[in-house]
Amino acid sequence: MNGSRWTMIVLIAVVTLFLVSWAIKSFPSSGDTISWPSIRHAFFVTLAAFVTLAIFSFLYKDNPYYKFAEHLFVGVSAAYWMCVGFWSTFVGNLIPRISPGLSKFFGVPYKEFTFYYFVPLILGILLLMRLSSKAGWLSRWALAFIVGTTAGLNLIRYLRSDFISQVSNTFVPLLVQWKGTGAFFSDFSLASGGQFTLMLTNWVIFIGTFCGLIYFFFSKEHKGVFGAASRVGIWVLMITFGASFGYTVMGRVSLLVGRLTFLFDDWLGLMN
Amino acid sequence: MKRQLPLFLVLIFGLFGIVQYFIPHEKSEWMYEFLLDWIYIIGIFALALGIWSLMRVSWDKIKHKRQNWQYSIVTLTGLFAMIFFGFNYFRDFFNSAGLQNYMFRAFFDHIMIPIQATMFSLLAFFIASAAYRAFRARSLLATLLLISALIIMLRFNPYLGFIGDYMERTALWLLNVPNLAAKRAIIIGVGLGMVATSLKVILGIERAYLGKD
Amino acid sequence: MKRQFLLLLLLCFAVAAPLATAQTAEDSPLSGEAAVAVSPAPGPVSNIQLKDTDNDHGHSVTLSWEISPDDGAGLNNVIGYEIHRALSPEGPFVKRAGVPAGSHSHVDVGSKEESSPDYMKDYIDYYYKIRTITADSAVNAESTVAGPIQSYGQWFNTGRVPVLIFVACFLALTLYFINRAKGGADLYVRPLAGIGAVDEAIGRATEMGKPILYVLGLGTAADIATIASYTILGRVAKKVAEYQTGLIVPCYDPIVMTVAQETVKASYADAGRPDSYKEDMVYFVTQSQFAYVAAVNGTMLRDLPATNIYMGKFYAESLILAETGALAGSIQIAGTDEIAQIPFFVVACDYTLIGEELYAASAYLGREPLLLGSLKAQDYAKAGVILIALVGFILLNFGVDGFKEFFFVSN
Amino acid sequence: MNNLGLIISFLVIGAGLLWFLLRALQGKEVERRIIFVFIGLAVSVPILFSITFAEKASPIVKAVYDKIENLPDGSRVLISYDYGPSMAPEVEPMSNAFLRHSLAKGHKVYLMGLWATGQSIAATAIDSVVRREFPEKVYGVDFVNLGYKAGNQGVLNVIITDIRKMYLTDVGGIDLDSLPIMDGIKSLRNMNLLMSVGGGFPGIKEWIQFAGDPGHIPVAGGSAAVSAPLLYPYYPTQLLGLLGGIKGAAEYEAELKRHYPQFADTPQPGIKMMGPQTLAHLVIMAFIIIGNISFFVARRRRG
Repeated sequence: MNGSRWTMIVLIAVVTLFLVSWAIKSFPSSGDTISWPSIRHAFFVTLAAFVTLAIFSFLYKDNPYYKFAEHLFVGVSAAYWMCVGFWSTFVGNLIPRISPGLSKFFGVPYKEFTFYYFVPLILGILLLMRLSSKAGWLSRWALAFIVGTTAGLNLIRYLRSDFISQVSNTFVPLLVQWKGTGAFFSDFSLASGGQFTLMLTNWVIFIGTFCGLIYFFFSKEHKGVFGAASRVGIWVLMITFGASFGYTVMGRVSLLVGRLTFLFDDWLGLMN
Repeated sequence: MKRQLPLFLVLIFGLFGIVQYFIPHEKSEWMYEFLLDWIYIIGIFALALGIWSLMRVSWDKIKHKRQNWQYSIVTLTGLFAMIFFGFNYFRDFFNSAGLQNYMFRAFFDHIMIPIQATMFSLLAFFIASAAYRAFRARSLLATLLLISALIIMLRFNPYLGFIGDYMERTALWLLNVPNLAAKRAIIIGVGLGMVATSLKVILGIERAYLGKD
Repeated sequence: MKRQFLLLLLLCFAVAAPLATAQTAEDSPLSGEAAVAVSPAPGPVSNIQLKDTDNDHGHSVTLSWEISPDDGAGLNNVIGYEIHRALSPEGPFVKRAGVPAGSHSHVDVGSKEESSPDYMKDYIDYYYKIRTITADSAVNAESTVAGPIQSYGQWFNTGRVPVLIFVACFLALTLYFINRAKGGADLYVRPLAGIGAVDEAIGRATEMGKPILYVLGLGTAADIATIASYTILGRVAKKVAEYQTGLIVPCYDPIVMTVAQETVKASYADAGRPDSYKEDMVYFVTQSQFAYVAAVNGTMLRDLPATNIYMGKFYAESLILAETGALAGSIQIAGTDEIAQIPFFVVACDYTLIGEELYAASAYLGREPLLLGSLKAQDYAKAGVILIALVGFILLNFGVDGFKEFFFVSN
Repeated sequence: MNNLGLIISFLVIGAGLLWFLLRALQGKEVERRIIFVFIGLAVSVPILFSITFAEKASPIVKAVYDKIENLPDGSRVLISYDYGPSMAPEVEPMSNAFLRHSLAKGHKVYLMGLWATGQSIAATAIDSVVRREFPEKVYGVDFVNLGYKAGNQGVLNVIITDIRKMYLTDVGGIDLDSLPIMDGIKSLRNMNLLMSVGGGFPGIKEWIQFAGDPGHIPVAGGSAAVSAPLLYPYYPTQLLGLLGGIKGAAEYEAELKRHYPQFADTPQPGIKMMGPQTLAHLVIMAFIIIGNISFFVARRRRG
């Protein structure tokens, strides 16, 4: 009972704070009279600040305020994407090609009757058959269409953009043109343009790729020389993962800076 | 019929997806563009299924008074409010139409955007706790992970100026060279895996997604 | 037999290599020493060659010419060339493009849309002339009219032969090994730590009486990672059905949800417990990245699943999910082909399937000869890649560049 | 007030970290919420109290600064704006700092862009930096905006021999020959320093390959953090110096502020962004060390 009393006290405090914040923010700073737009704006800024804090509260533990923000977010965002999809794809793309009457109803310019657009319409309706227990199997036709088409497209897309160029980029000169000992040993520091570094770099890339690929062999036991190469492969992978992680830290902090600036500046007005 | 026809469709459209890449002719482009459009349109019907699923799960929770059922009311309220504003076209409820509706925009700008940005910014916290928990010299692999992460983080911290130019170059080399090798190995492996999986799907060997009977 | 296959693969490449080297991009350096513009007109360009642009959908003509004698030499006052086109030799000519001095060629690309003002019709005669221009717009020289030429689309893109050869070889390898596997050959597959853990985790969940959370990621129904994930979900669901453990599958994409429902339902039927399947095991959340994450996070802390399995495509949310899961004390197994996210899963999860291992896992879990066969084909293709790379760099180190150019794919 | 806030928050963070270090020596783990609190503090304190850190220019940044500083007054400096709005938060501080420094030193500044978006960014820089902070500088005499020309590195190939083959007028259509600043300028070879700010194609790499190297003209650059590693191999032979990411910008701003007191009050977005970054980094690294200590202590105890 004590617990629920506390919950009530916190709830009342939060609601009060919300109202106070709303009221304070409603007053325009320049001494103008209070107006409907400023009240509206104050409400939404306060709301944004409260949902921001509600999400941050999750870091402490799961709580009713996080649950509220989460459930609200799910409902609103699901509807948002549905509306966007409906207006832009269904009304924007399909309707103008199949029905002049519906185009007029939705207020979009009618393009021309295109017979082929009945195919997705029919497949879409078949997909909705899932809701019936008897005709549910019909929905597989639509799934088969989508999965088949995109499997083919994806296969090609990946080969084209990444795979073949990555293979050919592995061919690097492992020997450099000899320009004399002086030129070769001129600069030992890594990431320089010196000849020694260039050669070292090319060797590391080649051996790294090679061992990495060995690690991904599935049908051979990783033993002996093969196993050693595969171990080197996983080392290279781990070094890379560590480096990527370290590199990302910087960018992630700026996201938090953005959110805190919103709270301190836009909402509380703490920064002049 | 229940399984053969879908498998046949997968084969036909999958092969077309591959073949169209080698045919530059307009006819093939035309077909390709149609297919992409069709997929988007079918996606809308699927979204309706999704919304139906969300409503059903939420309604079930409320009906059976399952744990946290009160919050499902919040979900449904948010859902219906947003749909109402987004579809106001029919009623001319406010003076703006569809996606331009004032309340629709306001919900987007002042509920969706702030929550989204805040969820994203939680990463700053989680990246710290993950680093604390996982970057320990437990084993050789974990140590490698730890050391390379530390080198990169040192490189980006101006307060540790003592590391000097040479160290900085080492960090950059690490980002450029072993990184490139590992990514290349992963990309080549993933590429082959993708091709293999796609082929298995097109040939009907991998068919878990079609269900059974 | 194996060796013959590899030889065949190499032979294909060897045959195709000279074919492909012929079509390297022509470079057009921009050069020319400077000189102050003077009034005499420069010489016109000569020897204009027209042809339909190769490997395209039509609506385009490729021009090449010999530059003006005053471009970079002679009067040295040329600053560029203008391409003009007409439907008859008499004109009227319309300016299509301008290119800088020193250029030897240009591709005139029109629109394929009839409604576009830039529309270029196929199978009709076009005539071209090139105007040599100088800094002074009054001083220029016109070439003779070249043509006629017709543009049209091709039915095969020869620039993409390497891809075709690769797909054909890979298909052959896959079919071969699947056949062998069907014939009862025993195919070894090395153990994958993450996959071994799946069975263990399901057992643990059953003991604890807690459910298993399966996240299919943010991919669409057709992303290959998602397709691999369906198969893994199928195996997991079957085990779950056998052990009578709970299963939670929140979905981001509605089509993925539909497919996942089919998969889980089929697995329950397979396990002989079709009645235990419930439609709301697999449910849709929302198609918004972070709203989905917020909801899954909530589920993790409220339902306290014994095991979280993340398989598929993941983006920035990977670490948010994995850290929350760790907080809830669940065992976590992840797998993704999204390279940028692998480090976060490696750091925060107990087991991570790296890249290709995700695809291998679906075959591994099934232990069906059909699926294992393709795994073997993948390995041979990898061996082929390593071999090609070795040959490639040996040739490159001996100064042979042609082999590398073979891998040039036109876009 | 600010200093007080700074000292208190540093004491809190420092003492807190020390406390957890001592606990780590006893083999105890830190709870995750504690880490969250520290990260929250490390980021919000610098924002609230506008805490900035004394940045020290690393050699690669100092090289750019010294070059502009050591050129004789009235030298010709070209700044190329090779970026768009999405990259602006990261690299705009750099191009602004270059512009400020060059004008303050009395150099003649030529602005241009290899990116179409660069033209309007350069115009914005003239409005927000030059007109506001250097009202005495005259357009066409002390600085000029040449604008954008299409052709990527092709543009460089032409203007390395003759600027007027590409640029007959400035961005506003004024004949170049009527601008005093263009007197005696025939090609890029007449420039004393080329600076490119960007992070994509075309960018610093193209400036090195198509202008700096063939013309033997010094090239300096400012680049987004992502692409900076790719440029390091050119330093110091082909690229005299480089500002990489927000950190590079902050170091340059600090160097500028140290030697030019008149810039004490100009906004320094680079330095400002570095405050939270730096502190959060330090905190994360401290926790990694603490984690390892408690791990080893606990392992030794267990035997």
